[in-house]
This record gives sequence, structure tokens and C-alpha cells, in this order.
Amino acid sequence: MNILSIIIFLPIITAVILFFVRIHVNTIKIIYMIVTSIIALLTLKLYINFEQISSMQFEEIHRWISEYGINYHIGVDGVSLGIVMMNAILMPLVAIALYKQRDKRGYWINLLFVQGGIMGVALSLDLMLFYLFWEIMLLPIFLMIGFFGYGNKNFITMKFNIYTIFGSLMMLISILYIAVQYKIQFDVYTFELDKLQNLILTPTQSILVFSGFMIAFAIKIPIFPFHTWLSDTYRSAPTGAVIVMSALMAKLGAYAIWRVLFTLLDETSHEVAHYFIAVGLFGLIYFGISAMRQTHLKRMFALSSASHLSLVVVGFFIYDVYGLIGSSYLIVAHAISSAALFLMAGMLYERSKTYDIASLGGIATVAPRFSLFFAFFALSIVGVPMTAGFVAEVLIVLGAFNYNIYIGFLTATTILIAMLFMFKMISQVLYGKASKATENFEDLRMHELIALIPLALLVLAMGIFPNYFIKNIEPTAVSYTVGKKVFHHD
Amino acid sequence: MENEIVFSVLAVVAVVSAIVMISAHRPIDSALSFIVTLISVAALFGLVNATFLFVVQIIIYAGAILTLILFIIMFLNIKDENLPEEKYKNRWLLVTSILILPFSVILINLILGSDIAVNSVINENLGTIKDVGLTLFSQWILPFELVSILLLVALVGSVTLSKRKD
Amino acid sequence: MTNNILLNILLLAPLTSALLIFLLNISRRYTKQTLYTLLALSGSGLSAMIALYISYTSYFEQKLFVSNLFTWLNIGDFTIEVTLKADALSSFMLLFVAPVSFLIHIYATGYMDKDKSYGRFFTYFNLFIFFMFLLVLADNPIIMFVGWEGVGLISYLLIGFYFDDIQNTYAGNKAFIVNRVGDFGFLSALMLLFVEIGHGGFSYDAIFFNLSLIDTPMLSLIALLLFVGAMGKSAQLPLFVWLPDAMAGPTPVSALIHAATMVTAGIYMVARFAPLYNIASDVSLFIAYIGGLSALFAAIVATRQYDIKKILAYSTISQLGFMFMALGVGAYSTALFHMFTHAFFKGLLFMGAGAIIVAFGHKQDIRELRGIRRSVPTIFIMMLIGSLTISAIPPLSAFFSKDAIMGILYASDHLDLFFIALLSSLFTVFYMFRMIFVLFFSENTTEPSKNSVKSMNYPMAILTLLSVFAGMLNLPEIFGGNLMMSSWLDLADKHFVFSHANEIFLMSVNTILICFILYYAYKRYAYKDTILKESTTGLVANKFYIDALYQLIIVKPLYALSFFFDRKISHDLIDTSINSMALNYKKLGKLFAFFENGNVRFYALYMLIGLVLGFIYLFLLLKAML
Amino acid sequence: MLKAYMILSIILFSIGVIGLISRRNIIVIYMSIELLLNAVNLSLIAISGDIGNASGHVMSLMIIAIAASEAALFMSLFVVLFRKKGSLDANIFDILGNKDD
Repeated sequence: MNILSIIIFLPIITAVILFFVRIHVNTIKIIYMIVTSIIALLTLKLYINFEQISSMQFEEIHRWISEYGINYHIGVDGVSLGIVMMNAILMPLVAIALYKQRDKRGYWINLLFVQGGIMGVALSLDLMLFYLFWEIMLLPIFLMIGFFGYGNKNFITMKFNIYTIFGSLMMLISILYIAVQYKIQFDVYTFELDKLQNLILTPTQSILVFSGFMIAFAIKIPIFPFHTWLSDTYRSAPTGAVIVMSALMAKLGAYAIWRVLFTLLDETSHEVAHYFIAVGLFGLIYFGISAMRQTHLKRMFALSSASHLSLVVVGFFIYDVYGLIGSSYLIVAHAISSAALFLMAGMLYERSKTYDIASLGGIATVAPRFSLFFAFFALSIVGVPMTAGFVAEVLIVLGAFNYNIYIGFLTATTILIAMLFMFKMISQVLYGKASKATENFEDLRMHELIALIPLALLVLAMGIFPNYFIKNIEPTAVSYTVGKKVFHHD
Repeated sequence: MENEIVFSVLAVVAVVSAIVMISAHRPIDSALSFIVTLISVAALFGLVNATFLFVVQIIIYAGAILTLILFIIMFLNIKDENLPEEKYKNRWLLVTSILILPFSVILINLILGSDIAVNSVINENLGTIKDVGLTLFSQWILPFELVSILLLVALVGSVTLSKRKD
Repeated sequence: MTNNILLNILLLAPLTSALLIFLLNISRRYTKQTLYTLLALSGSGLSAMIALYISYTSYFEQKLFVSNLFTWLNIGDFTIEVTLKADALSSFMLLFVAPVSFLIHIYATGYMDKDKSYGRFFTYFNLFIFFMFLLVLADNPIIMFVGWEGVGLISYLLIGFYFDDIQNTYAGNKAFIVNRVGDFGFLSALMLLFVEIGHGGFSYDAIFFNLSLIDTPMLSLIALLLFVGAMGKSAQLPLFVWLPDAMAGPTPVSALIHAATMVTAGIYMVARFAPLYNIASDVSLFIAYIGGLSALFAAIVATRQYDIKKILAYSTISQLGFMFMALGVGAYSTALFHMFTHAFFKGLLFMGAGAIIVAFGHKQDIRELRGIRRSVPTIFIMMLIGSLTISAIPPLSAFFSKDAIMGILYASDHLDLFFIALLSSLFTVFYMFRMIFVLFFSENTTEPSKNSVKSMNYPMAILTLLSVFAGMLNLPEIFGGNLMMSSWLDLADKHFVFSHANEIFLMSVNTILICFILYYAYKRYAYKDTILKESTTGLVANKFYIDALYQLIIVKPLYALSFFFDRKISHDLIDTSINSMALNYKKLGKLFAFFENGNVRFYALYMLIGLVLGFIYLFLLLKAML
Repeated sequence: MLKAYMILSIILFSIGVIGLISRRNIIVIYMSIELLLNAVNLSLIAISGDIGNASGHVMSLMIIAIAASEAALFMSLFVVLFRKKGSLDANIFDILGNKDD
């Protein structure tokens, strides 16, 4: 069996079995750790065996519903590799950090399940399969917020789900539409991405198909104006779900732009690119400024994530090799940093029982290690040098200047945006006099350190030796830009 | 000819009493007028030589079922305040009648326009107890047995239902 | 080969000691302060020695040190190598950065003595040196930018070092944010530069080689944006606001980062890009004027400051303004020379201030520290020498450096700049001696709470010597020198014809004026309590309301905008409309729920309606068929 | 004659439907159902007589049997429901519907 299939289905199958077997939650945690560690090791093997070429690797194809040309087709290339790695690395670490806090079986089963779903989305090369995993990955999040969330969780989880399912529906319509068009033109059904590339669509058709896909991705990312589910959902969701959503699922939305839209609708993507660059830049600034007045820590992080993901969108639609690589790099970099930050926000809540920024403070005095990591990850979001975010931002800005000088200047504001809120937040949370909520703040425990240190080291390594990581993305990015018509707007 | 006169009278009685049945406020009135309908229908059975059915209709329907209804009505001791208010009864009746009108009109229209009942077979034995019995126990033996099971089930069911829970 | 290793050790020694101190500190194990001291001093001491050796060999043997570490990025044309290169300019920077850092390290061991955050302080301090070396030694602007941002980051951490008071951290935030505004310009400039000529490589040599390929407007834009970066880092108008607030950090920080090294990075950067600025002469002129305005502005503001460190901070802005004036007219090595001397005397002044602050229980207001000459005589002498130096009294070092700047301004036909410089120079004398006279020449009001620490005095003594004699390095011809430094640096200086007679005339006029102002300051402040009577209202005392203005036109609108975006647009406009869409669906559902009321006879009614409709349809169909 | 019977059957059936839908009294509703059965019986017997086959009679017989069992169940249901709710209103037996709001 192919390594990729194991990566996808081991967690899903384990989750399903665990669901039906009545065993103690501690056993479930152990099984969770074993399974995620196996996945992490397998992806490590994948990473080592990965060749620096642009084509798909570790491909696996089986007929599935051959009557309609639906295949089980998976493979990995430079773009998906990053997400797969992130998923594999984050899941066990999250468990290490959270294992004492969560004693519900469903929590862990859902996390396992969602891991498989995310792997599936990242690896599928068949649109039907892609859609299937896209939906599979939603379900556990829905359940997690509903069961383990905070606040007005029923309303919020319904809102989130209706939002995303609406998007998925639009995507399904587009998928079916192009499949039918393909049948009309080539007299056979197929959902294979590489075959559907040959489809010839009129401009109107391609715009419609494009919008269908884009709505789904835009909601997931989210880009302006599809963002209103975001801050509430992140606020109510339990830590594990937030990490999955912000660090992985939102990134999948951006990844799907590349995987689906740039593959299928290359020309249309080019034609509409400037709209999305505009929307992305607007979002970058808009979310950053919105975050300034937030008093709820997780809402602030949510908007910060949205701001950075808008930057990712800009980088993608700039559509040159720097932009693509920069955005893919930012996806990974931001995944680590935001996962760590949300994890630490969860720890903060567990200790101080509040997310209110104003009522925190003085943590640096009582919990220096916590403050160190918190400040480190917050600064890595801001993109200080020697962290991964810096590399990514430099590349995206470079791509933007390559595209158009004005776009370049607007994109370069990214180095200003995150500071607007991050520094004040750091001051208010970590510094000053200890407040009532934080005076008995416990410093990081050993297992939390074990979870955070690898992330911090990874951020540093990606910031100091980016070339080693980027080498894997580059051939794919180059294959998407070189030899294709590149529009320059001056 | 006299058959037709009798038919007309019976038909009018049946329809009128049926209308009274559905429009009467108190169930006792409905039940009494329904007996009239049933008896007229029984008579209509007799008019087409369905003598056995005539008897059965009188005995079972008018005799047993309606008596049961009347018995229940009295047993329950239903007072006026127990009855539903039915403020809009007439309006409902009117609206439903208008709604059902196309249905009836179309069916009647179809029947009038069709060519049924041209070769009526005159069979003197038809409808006698012997004839019905023979048909029942030759062609319809399985449904007959099923009906008996159904009756058994109904018996058990009604006993179970009306048993007081202690 | 050995040379490479030397460079690597130079860079990595502070990093290693920072890491070790960090690990010791974070492990929460009890560590003796001596161990920290040892580690910190060995890191910076080692690099200081190597730096001296490198400058020595670079000066006498014109040796070039290059060390190629690894490839940072390689995408298409975009190849960034992490290469350390100690050419003349870098060696010159090392010449004062490393030793001054080392001296201030020694000083800091005294200043921070018994502080509970001793280890943290030296982690940051060593890390700062690492980033500063990276900035100076980088062979391409991207890596320089890494160092550039890195020093900014450490500066942020050190300004907010005493984080118990949240205001200190706000000062740090301000510093970092304002610096980042500058970095925005810097980064944009680099990206533009890359877009224009990046395909030819991105090391300094390659950039300067291909410079002619860029058309002039773009070149000017790039030059301007680069200067925006310098503006932020070197605290020039209008991005100077962070520097006075940055004095919230411990005094060694102010001495090292906000006087001697980091703030001069802007000067270094402009000098590094000298070939570019030589072409973009309009931008150069702009730089000169910004420098002049900053010099004058800061000098004026400093005359009404009371915090001993803030006076020095404004003085730093002012001196940096001088350097930018020189850079602007194309006299790069002159500017660098002033930077060189400035590092010593400003470091000295800050150390003196720090010593006073420590001695008098963390008082910083000169109104509370009057007449302390007898309590701290050694500090008095050193501070006096420092002040005399900054006032450019011959033959102290700043006399040579500052006078060179004045001379060049005079010779460059920008008489307006010259007068600005002259005026600011006189103001400098005034505010410096206002401080000196108030501090040392009045009746005593306070007693020291702590005796001065030896480890603080020795570095100060060394710096005193250096600020007295550093001028020898670039002695002009009229004093029998041969501008050794300028010829060593070999930058693309513009040369101005300037007769010796004029030069001597200028020097004497300057010196006479300075003495006059000195006398005036003595009359006004010595043994008088004029300082207490100065009004705290008015334009100057309120720093021309610039902070308030920024608050009004940038911070407040941003928060208003944030409110508008978050509440009005996101919440009221988008979210409400989406929620109301959902609510309307709910209402529609209620409408249908009325039909679906669980009442069987209603269901019969619907069946009937369906039946009737079906009948009508069938009937019509039948009719149509017949 | 057959047509007349059929028409009468239709009219009675319609009246039964009207009663079934319009009335809220469950006893009347029950009787309306019986009326429906009777209307059907009528047409069955009429057709049976017309074609000279006794099957129609047998069917009617069975319908009557079913009506009888139905009557037995209905009566016990009346008793139970009346005891529980104290009313004969068909509208209060609506737990099929959505009542959570």
C-alpha cells in the first residue's frame, strides 16, 4: 500500500474504530499518540524521499466509480508537502500540550478524524475525492465546537457550518459542471485534475466555474467579505479545533487556490488576479486594523490570521515564482506560529480563566518561560528576521514589486500591519504588574515545553536556513510560472 | 320505474342525512342522522338484489357499530363544554366543499360520459347468501382468513387500549 | 582560511555567549552572577579583540576578510548568500563598535550588579552585538536588513527591560513600530533594487556594478526609500520620536544602542550605498536638509529637557543630524569620522549619566541632582571632558570631526546648511553646559546613596581617553595630518576645494562663538536656580507638540478606523446582513411550519388538494387526448 | 341505474371527505370515515350487480368487517383520549408537529 494512503486512512480508520470501541480515554490518548507519531514518522520518510522535481510523486491511482470516471487518485508535490508536514507535526504536539486538559473521548477521536480529512484534501488529485475529503474534514470540527466549545456555541457552530457548507455546495456545482462539460467535449466522464486541464471553456463559463470554487475557498481562508464567521468561531472553539482550523484548514483554502484553480483555470486565474490581489491587500490591511481594538485574545489572533492569509492570497495571485513560493512558505510558517499561539492562548485560559487582554498582565514576572515562548511566537507572526515569517514576507513583497510597484508598496505594509496590535497585546498580556488573574500563573509544564520547543526550533530553522526548505517548493512553483503567460500590470 | 322513484327517494334521504351528519354540532345528532344514512344505503343495497349485504349492513353497521357509537357517546357523558368550539365550522365546510367540487364534478362528468352498464347481466341468484357464501369461500378464502386475524388483532388492541393503567 | 574563521568567530562569539547565558537563565537554576559576567565578557571581549585585529590588518595591509557561510535563499535570480565581508568600511565600523560594546559590557556588569534580571540583560546585550556585527559585516543588503531588524528587535526588548512598568514596554513598542516604518522604506527599496538589477546578483559589488542600468527617477526613489530606513533607525525627523522614549531602558542600553552603535546604522547604510547616493544627488540634498533640520530641532528641544538621559538622547539626534548633513553633501568619510568620535564621547556621556543615576538612587531629573560635584568628582571630570568634546573645543576629538563637517558644508556652497549646522552646534554647547552647570556647579541638594562602582569607572576612563584622542585618526592637513581614515575608507567622497586660510578662519570663529556660548551658559546656570524657573509650557518645552500631533493624526484615526472596520463594517454591515438572511430563512420556515402543524386532518386537506389538482390535470389531459 | 348509483356513491364520498376535513370533533370524523367506506360499498355492490359477479359483495363484506374492527379500536381510542385530554377536539392531538418553538 502506498505511503500516502496510509497517511490518509490510518487516522480515519483508527478514529472510526475508536468510536465504536468503548475504552478508557487514557487508552484513546495513547492510541492517538501512537497513530499520530506513526503518521509523523511516515511523513518524515516522505520528506526525505521527496525529490526536488516539479511533477507529482508517490502517485497512486485506483478506479473507484468508473462509470463516472471517479478515481481514487492521490499524489504529493512541492505545495502539498508543506501542508502534509505541518499536519503531521502539529497533531502529536498538540496532543502533548493538551493531554491533561481534555478528558473527553470525542475530542481525541475527532482530532484523529480531522487529521485524516486534511491529509486527504491535501493529497487528492481527483476533484470528487477532493470534495469528499473537504466535507469529511468539516464534520469533526462541527462536532468539536458543538460538544466542547464555549459561549454561544450552538449558534456559532451552525453559522460556521452553514457558511462552509454553502461554499462547498458552490464548489460541488462547479465540479459537476466541469465534469459534464468534459463529457460533452470528450465524451467521457472524468474528475481528474490533470485531464480536466484540457477542457476548453468559454470565458463566461470559466468565470462561473471559477467563482464557484473561489467562494468555497474564500470562505475557508477567509478573505474579505466572507470573514464574519471567523472571529466568533475561533472564540468559541476549543483549543484543538482552533488550531486545526487556523493552522491547517484555513491554509487548505489557500492551498486549494493553487491546486485547483491554478491547475484548472489557469487563464481565468490570471485574468481575475488583480481583483483578488486587491481584495487580498484590502483584507491584509482591514483585518490588521480591525484587530487593533480587540479585547479578546483569540479574536485578535483570529483577525491576525485572517490578515496573514490575505497576504497569502496576494502572494498566490501575484502569480510569479517569488509570490508562489513566498505564499507557500508563509502557509507553513504561519501554521506553526499560529498553532503555537492558539495553543498558548489555551494554556493562558486554562491558568487565568480569562481571554480578556485588559485583565491579563504581568505574566513575564511570574512565568518567564511562558512569556518567552509567547513573545517569540507573537514576534514570529510579526515577521522579525530569523523567523520563518520574515523569509516568506520578503519573498511575497519581492513578488509584489515584481508585479507592480504600487502593489509592491501596499504589500510591503505587511511588515507594519501585524505590529499595530501585536506589540500592544504583548505589553498588556505579558508585562506590567501582575493582575488578579495572573498572580498565580503557573509557568510552562514539562509536557507543554516538549510541545512548544520543536515548533520554536522549526520556526527558527525555517528563518535561518530557508533554502533547505524552499528547494522542495521551488520546482513546482517554477513549473506553474515558467512557460505560462505572465501578465504585468504597470 | 318504481325502482327509480325508490332510488331517488333513498338517495335524497341518504345525502341529506349525510349532510346533517357532518354539519351537526353535537355528536349524538350526527350519530342519529348517520343511522338514517346507513339504513338508506342498506335499502339501496336491497334495491340491487344484494340481500345478504342488506342484512349485514343493517345488523353490523346500523345495529352494532352505530349502537357502539351511541353507547360510547353516552358512556363518556360528553357535555357541551367538552365539545370542540368549532368557531369556523361553516367556513371550513364551505371551503372544503368548494375544494372537493372539481373532484366530484370531474368524476360525475366522466361517469355520465362513459358507456358502462350497457350489458347488464340479470342473475337472480346474485346477492343471495348462498351465492356470496360460495364466492367468499372459494375465491376469497385467503382474504377471509386475513380478515379474521385482523378482527382478532382489533379485539386485542381495543382491550389493551381501554385498560386503565394502574 | 584562518581569516574566515576569524570572521566567523567574531560573529558567533557573542551569539554563543548569548545562547549560553540564555540557557542558564531560562533553566531557572541558581547561577552565580560571576558566571554570567564571565560569559558575557568573554563573548564580547573575544569579538572586540578580533575586531581590532581585523581593523588593524585592514588598515595596514589592506586585507579583505571574506567568509562565505551558507546560501540563505536561492530562487531563480534571487540568490542571497550569507557572506561576511570585512572591507575597509566594515572594518572601520568594527573598529569602534566592538571595543565600545566591550567597554559598555564591562560598565554594565557594574550597572546591573545584583539586578534580578542580570542574565536576561546580558542575553539581550550579546545578541545585540551579534546582530550589529551581522549588520556591519553582511555582504548583501538582505542580510544587512536581517541584522538591521535584529538590532531593532533587541532594542525593543531592552527598552522595555524593566517591564514591571508597562509604560517602559510601550516605549519599546513605539521604538520598534517607528523603526519598522523606516524598515518598510528600506525593504521596499531593496525589493525595487532587486526588481531592477537583481538578476546580476545582489551583493554590494554587484549592485554598484549594475547601478547604471537603473533609470534616474527609479534610482531616486530607491535612494529616498533607503533613506527612510535610515531615518527610522537613526532617529531623524520625522521618525525621531522613539529615541527620547527609548531612554526608559537601562542606561548601558542607552549608551550602547541608542548612542554609540545602533542609531549609527543609518549613517553606515547611507555610506554603504554611497555610489547610489552619488548618482541620486537630489535625494542626497534632501538627506542633508533632513539632517540639518533634525540637528537644529533636537538641539533646540534639548535646551528645555530636564531628564539627564533625554537631554543626551536629543543630543544624539542632533549629532546624527550633523552626520546626515555631511552624508548629504557627499562627504561620507567625514560623516563616518564624526560617527566614530561620537561613539566615544556620547558613550562616555551616557555612562557618566548612568553612573550618576546609580549613585543617586535612580534619580534622573537634573533639577533634583544639583551640585553633586563633590560627591562624584571623577564622574564630574569625565562628564566635563565629554561635554567639552561634544562642544567641539579644540583639540578634543569632536573638534576635528565636527569642524570637518562644518568646513565641508561651507565649501559645498550650501551656506544655509552651514548656518543650520553652526546654529545647532551653538545650541549643543548651550544645552550640554546647561546640564553640566546645573549638575555640578550649584549648591548641593542631594547626597549619593551609593558609591561609584569600579567596573563602571574604568571603561569610562578609557572612553574619556578615546574621546580626547580619537581625533588624531583623521587629522586634517592643516594640523599636519593626512586624513588617514578617509584614505583608508576610500569611499566615493566628493571633494571640495577649500583653502587653508578659510579653514582656519572658520575654526577660529567657531571656537570663539562656542566659548562665548559657554560663558553665557555659565552666567545663566552656574550657582543659580534659573533651571527651576523655566516654564514648562510653550513650544520648545513640549517638543513642538510632535508626539501629540502623531497621536492625533496617526494613532487616534487608526483606532477610530479599527472601530469602524470591526464594528461598523464587519459586524453591522456584513455580519448583520448575513445573519438576517439566516433569520429570514427561519421566518420562512415558521411560515411552512404553520402548515405542518401535526394535525392529521390538515394533512388530509393537503392530500385532498393534491388529489383535486391531479384530477384536474388528468381530466385536461384526457380532454386534450380526445 | 348503475350511473345513478355511481353518482350517489361519489356524492356520499365527497360528503364524507368534507366531514373528515372540516370537523374537529373526532366522533364526527370517525363517522365521516365510515361514510367513505359506505360510499365505496355502494359503488362496489352496484357494479357487482351490473356485471353479475358476487366478488363485489364479498369485498363489501370485508370492508364492513374492517369497519367493524376499526370501530372497536376507535371506540377504545375515544375512551382513552377523552380520559387523558378531556376533550374531543382533534386539534389537540397534534404531537406530530414541530412544537419546540
